[in-house]
Amino acid sequence: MTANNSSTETGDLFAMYKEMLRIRLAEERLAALFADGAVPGFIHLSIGQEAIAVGVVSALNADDTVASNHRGHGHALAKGLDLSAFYLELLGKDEGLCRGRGGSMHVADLSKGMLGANGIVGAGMSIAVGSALAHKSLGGGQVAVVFFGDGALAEGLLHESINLAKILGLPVLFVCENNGWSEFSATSEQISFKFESLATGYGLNYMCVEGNDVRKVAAAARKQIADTRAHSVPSVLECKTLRVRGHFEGDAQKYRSMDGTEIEDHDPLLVAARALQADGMSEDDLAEVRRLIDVEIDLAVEDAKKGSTPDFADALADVYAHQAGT
Amino acid sequence: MTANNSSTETGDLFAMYKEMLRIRLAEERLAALFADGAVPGFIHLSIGQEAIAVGVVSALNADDTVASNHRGHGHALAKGLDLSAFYLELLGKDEGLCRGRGGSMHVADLSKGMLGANGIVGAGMSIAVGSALAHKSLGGGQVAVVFFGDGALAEGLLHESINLAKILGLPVLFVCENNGWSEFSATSEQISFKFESLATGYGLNYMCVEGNDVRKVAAAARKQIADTRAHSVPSVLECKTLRVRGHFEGDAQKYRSMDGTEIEDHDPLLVAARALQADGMSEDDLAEVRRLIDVEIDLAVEDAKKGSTPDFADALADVYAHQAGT
Amino acid sequence: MEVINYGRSLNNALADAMTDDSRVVVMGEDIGAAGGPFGVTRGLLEKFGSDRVIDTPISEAAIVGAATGAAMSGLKPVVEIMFMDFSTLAMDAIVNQAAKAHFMFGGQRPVPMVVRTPHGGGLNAGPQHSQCLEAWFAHIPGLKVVCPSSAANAYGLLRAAIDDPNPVIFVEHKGLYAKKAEVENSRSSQIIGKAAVVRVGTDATIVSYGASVNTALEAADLLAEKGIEVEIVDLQSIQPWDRDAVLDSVKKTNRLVIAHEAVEAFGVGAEIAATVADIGFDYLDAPIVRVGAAFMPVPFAASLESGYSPNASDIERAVRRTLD
Amino acid sequence: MEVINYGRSLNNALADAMTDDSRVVVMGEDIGAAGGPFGVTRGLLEKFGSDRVIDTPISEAAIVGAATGAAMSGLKPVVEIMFMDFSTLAMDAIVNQAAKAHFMFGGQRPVPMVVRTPHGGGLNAGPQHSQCLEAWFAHIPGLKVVCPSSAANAYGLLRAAIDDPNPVIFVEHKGLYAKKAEVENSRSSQIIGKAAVVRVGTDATIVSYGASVNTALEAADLLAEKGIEVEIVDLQSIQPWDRDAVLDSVKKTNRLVIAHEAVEAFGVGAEIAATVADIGFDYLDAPIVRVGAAFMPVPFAASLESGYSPNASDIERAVRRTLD
Ligand SMILES: Cc1ncc(C[n+]2csc(CCOP(=O)(O)OP(=O)(O)O)c2C)c(N)n1
Ligand SMILES: Cc1ncc(C[n+]2csc(CCOP(=O)(O)OP(=O)(O)O)c2C)c(N)n1
Ligand SMILES: [Mg+2]
Ligand SMILES: [Mg+2]
Repeated sequence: MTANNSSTETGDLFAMYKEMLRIRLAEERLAALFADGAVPGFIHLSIGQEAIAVGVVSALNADDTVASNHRGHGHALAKGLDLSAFYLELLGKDEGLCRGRGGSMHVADLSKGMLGANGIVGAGMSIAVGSALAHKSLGGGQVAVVFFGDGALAEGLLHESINLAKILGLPVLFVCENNGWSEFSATSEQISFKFESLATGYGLNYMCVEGNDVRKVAAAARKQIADTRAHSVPSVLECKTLRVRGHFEGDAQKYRSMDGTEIEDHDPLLVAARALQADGMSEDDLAEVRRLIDVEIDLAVEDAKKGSTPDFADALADVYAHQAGT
Repeated sequence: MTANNSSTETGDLFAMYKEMLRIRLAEERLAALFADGAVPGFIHLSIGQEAIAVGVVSALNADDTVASNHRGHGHALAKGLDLSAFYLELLGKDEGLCRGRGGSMHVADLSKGMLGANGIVGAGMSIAVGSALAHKSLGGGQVAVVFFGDGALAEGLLHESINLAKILGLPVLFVCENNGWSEFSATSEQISFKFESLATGYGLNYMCVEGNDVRKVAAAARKQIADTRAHSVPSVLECKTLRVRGHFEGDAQKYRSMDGTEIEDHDPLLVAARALQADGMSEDDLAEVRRLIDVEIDLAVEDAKKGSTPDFADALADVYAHQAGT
Repeated sequence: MEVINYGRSLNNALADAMTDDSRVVVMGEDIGAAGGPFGVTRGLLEKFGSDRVIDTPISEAAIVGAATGAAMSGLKPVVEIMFMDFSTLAMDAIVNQAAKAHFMFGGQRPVPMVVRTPHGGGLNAGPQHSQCLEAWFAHIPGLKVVCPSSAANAYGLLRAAIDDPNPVIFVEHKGLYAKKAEVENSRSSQIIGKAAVVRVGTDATIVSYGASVNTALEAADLLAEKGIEVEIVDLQSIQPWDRDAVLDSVKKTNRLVIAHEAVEAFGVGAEIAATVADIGFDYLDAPIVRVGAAFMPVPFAASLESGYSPNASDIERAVRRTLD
Repeated sequence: MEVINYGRSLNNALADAMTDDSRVVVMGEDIGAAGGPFGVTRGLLEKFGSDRVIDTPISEAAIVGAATGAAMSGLKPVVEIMFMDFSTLAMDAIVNQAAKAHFMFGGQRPVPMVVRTPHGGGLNAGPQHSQCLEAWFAHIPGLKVVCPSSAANAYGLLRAAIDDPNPVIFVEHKGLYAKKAEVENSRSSQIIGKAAVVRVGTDATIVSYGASVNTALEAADLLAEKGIEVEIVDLQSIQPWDRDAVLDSVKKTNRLVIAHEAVEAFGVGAEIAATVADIGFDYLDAPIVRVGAAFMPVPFAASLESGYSPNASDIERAVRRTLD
């Protein structure tokens, strides 16, 4: 960020920084809770990838929709999932937005346009295409976005979803979070093509950005979304990033060694903080932001721990929607 | 074909002409039998597309393998399926190669490397990839080929199969028979990309030929197969062609009007016959070829009609392979 | 009173549902200009336009996945999967996404969608174009599974399926499309989960659904000639299925036969038999007999397919067995 | 005598099969260098190299389709589908291709392949990582379905599955991988289709398979304290399943309970109950009672998942119900 940036831009960056930090601290807290045995199941953290969720969502309207994947905490929080509701769900409480039935891999808030994390690699793609179909049909001018990883590029649904969206002229943005890993394997050993070449082959509007710089992600997302919205067409945004932690918490990561300086250089929070400081923010200001978020998280976690245990009979009565709910 | 072609080439063309004619006449006879109610189920004819089956198979060795689709009669006959066995199967007789259990959509002769027509659009693709995997593992130097239509380009399995074949380095040729139609819909309304662009996006060796000229198909197939075999890589051959008849026999084709002269101009048999005549063959020679094939077909059909009715208990005992058959 | 065929009955249901609710869209392969491979969507494109009658590429997984996303975002999609055998390509969308979204997201929103698909043989269409796979879907919490047996209930069940806030697998039978029936009130919706007693009898109960109800009726005629009066329960809906109707009938007849075209082993009949062998055990005076297809891929040749599919005399024999 | 865990038992079976037959290859996601998400393929890459231990992209449909083509062309592939829930993505290859190829091509060639996949809950893995879908596959002619219950039969059943000339769905349980057992002869193959009586008793029969056999054994202990002696039949193989073993036991006890972790409705237990309610009807002195999961997607929260999954006291209660 150069010195002559407008204060609006600085304001935008500050807002995005806060949002990224909130996601980071929320996931770090979650990791601690998980290590303590307080979080059931398994969890995939998006630490190091926050700039993508925050940058892309910054370019969306509140009524645009997002479909996500197994690494969906950041997408959900960025799209407006309440922090208390998040922890309540992750801890399996009845007050969680999914009433403790979904957990980490299924966080969702449909009222905020967050159509759910997803346990099936690739599945969000066609859900987003369908959401875009509804947007087009209902004429509200919304777009749909799907976040997926580089490993998901191998699923056939990618191909079907892109073609279907193109043929039907649907406003959907495909966001690939390319962190180089597909679980415990390097994606380079699974994917034989450059997504750029393939997207070009489909005739899609494609952009690639340094995914750890939230300003770049936001700017690119704004461009792609504007195009997608204006012309009711699919487009692609590929974001290069790093998966800082294991595939899931508890992953011993014997299959790779991480380079600490690489992480430092690319940490989306450091990148953003440096820019904010260059624009005149002090270390103290940033520390204060962090303190406030920590307080928010403390409260949310406390809240969540007090959540109630979901009742089995309640859940059983809710397997189906009832006519009134239509 | 110019005058200074070698006689070998003429010989090759003559052989291919005969094979195409055999397929044409066999399917025409089948259509007549179908119209008479002698053929159960439904049948998809490859009339007008014979040059692709014959041209591609002419470039294969006997132990190379072929996976096909619903329009598979030509592929099967070109790959060596016996004509009597063909009619026996189509008429649902016990002596059919599939013992009357498969019919038109499942003609197969595994001993000839013909891995089956297929009722599921796209399914042959991954079967061919797997066959290529076996070829590579077992080290016999074979290649696998899959024939599929332009409508099948919409199936996700295309994407998965190409990527898998590339990542594993498997010798498989993807042959797209582009006849412009996907059942009752123009493929242009279903497929949003040029296969060439997509294939290039994958980094595949791609060729496109006028699919109704068997010499061109054969030459292109030889090139692609040589590359595929030599480097153990997938490659693509797209063949432009025409679906002369309905999607299946009995299709009233209200959705299109065909141009008779277009058909004439591109009929693979006429194209080949003209070249043979330019090389000195007489009309009488060609008529004699036809007569001999007609005799062959007469015999095969007669044979088939005498086939026996498959026995239910026999079939029931054969749902599973038995240990000795391994 | 109207005489109308099954396909037309379905077509009317689609047209009326689309007229009544602008959120209803239909989508599938060749369903627009071509009117669907079995003609069920004929005329809809002309009437409702290509924004609501959506011809799709051959992409079963994406079609059903998109329908799910659309249902979560305000539409009521009715998808056609051309043959039930092709539902194998869309199982993730149906089973992991559509079926679970309402429950797994804590009841935030319904997922109102219908997947229409024809099952069944009799056309020598072979192993990949004839299967009856409804038992799979009935095993999945969150799905409803409906299967009309005639033009008389096809309309009402399809209207009910479209109105339902849950994903409904709507199973049609290829052999029924052209079949006509007299229809009392051809415009009324039905209730999913209610069976119909289509023949009253006292000696044994036959439970069936879909086209097999006709086979059961044929068997009943054969039996009646010999003085045996069977009661026939047409389930109409397989998930949920009407336990009360079945138990009431078995309570009366004390004998139960279940007949369907699907493969007998691990088929729908197993669940009904198992339920009655538990909560209806005391009503039973004889073994419960199932009549279903042989354990074999659906074969092509007529001689094999006719051996494969249960017919009226198979059902007749089964009833006799319960009366021995 | 050896004490060994279930995962290691499977690993030994793979290694020994690969040693004995060079046509055996294993393929799947993260199964090579990473050794598989549950460690079952650990060490195989080092031992057999990347031509036979094939790490694949995340492409379930193509993986199983390719295995089918490979099996038709001379290999014996053993595929891993990481969670049984993901088999939804490979249903065409399994059901329309692999299951039918031998029959539909007139018995020209066998299709010797195995799809290994773990089912089951207990890990709070939620609705898309916990399902037990074996009933689907058991409904498909041409497939075999096997489900070992412990380290003691895991080896022998996997060897048998790999030796089998047909496609075998080999269902493992995530909760068992780390479980150890004393193994008599850890290197002998078993016969697919044979059940084992794992506890002898006279008062009632419990039929089960997989991890639920352990739950049944727990229930048996609870019942024994009150003087009730149940016999437990571990099916080991679900398709085909050992009718004789079940009928022999019911003939003796006259009471039948079937217990599994899968959803009760339209589950494996239904087929067993239905069969016994027919050909074993005369042996029965009481209703047949099934114990299976509630009709609900597998829920995440511990309180819900424990309500969802059948436990020993559910089985105990079921047995008591047959004794009332
Ligand atoms: C259909 C399916 N196959 C496999 C898995 C197991 N799995 C979960 S995440 C993952 C890797 C995904 O890699 P990528 O898409 O790059 O996302 P990342 O984890 O890197 O964010 C795999 C194989 C799954 N959940 N769903
Ligand atoms: C998975 C699947 N979806 C749909 C169908 C129905 N169907 C059969 S052929 C066909 C069109 C195929 O078009 P194309 O691949 O271009 O082959 P062509 O018929 O033109 O030779 C369709 C939709 C099918 N058999 N399988
Ligand atoms: Mg990744
Ligand atoms: Mg075509």
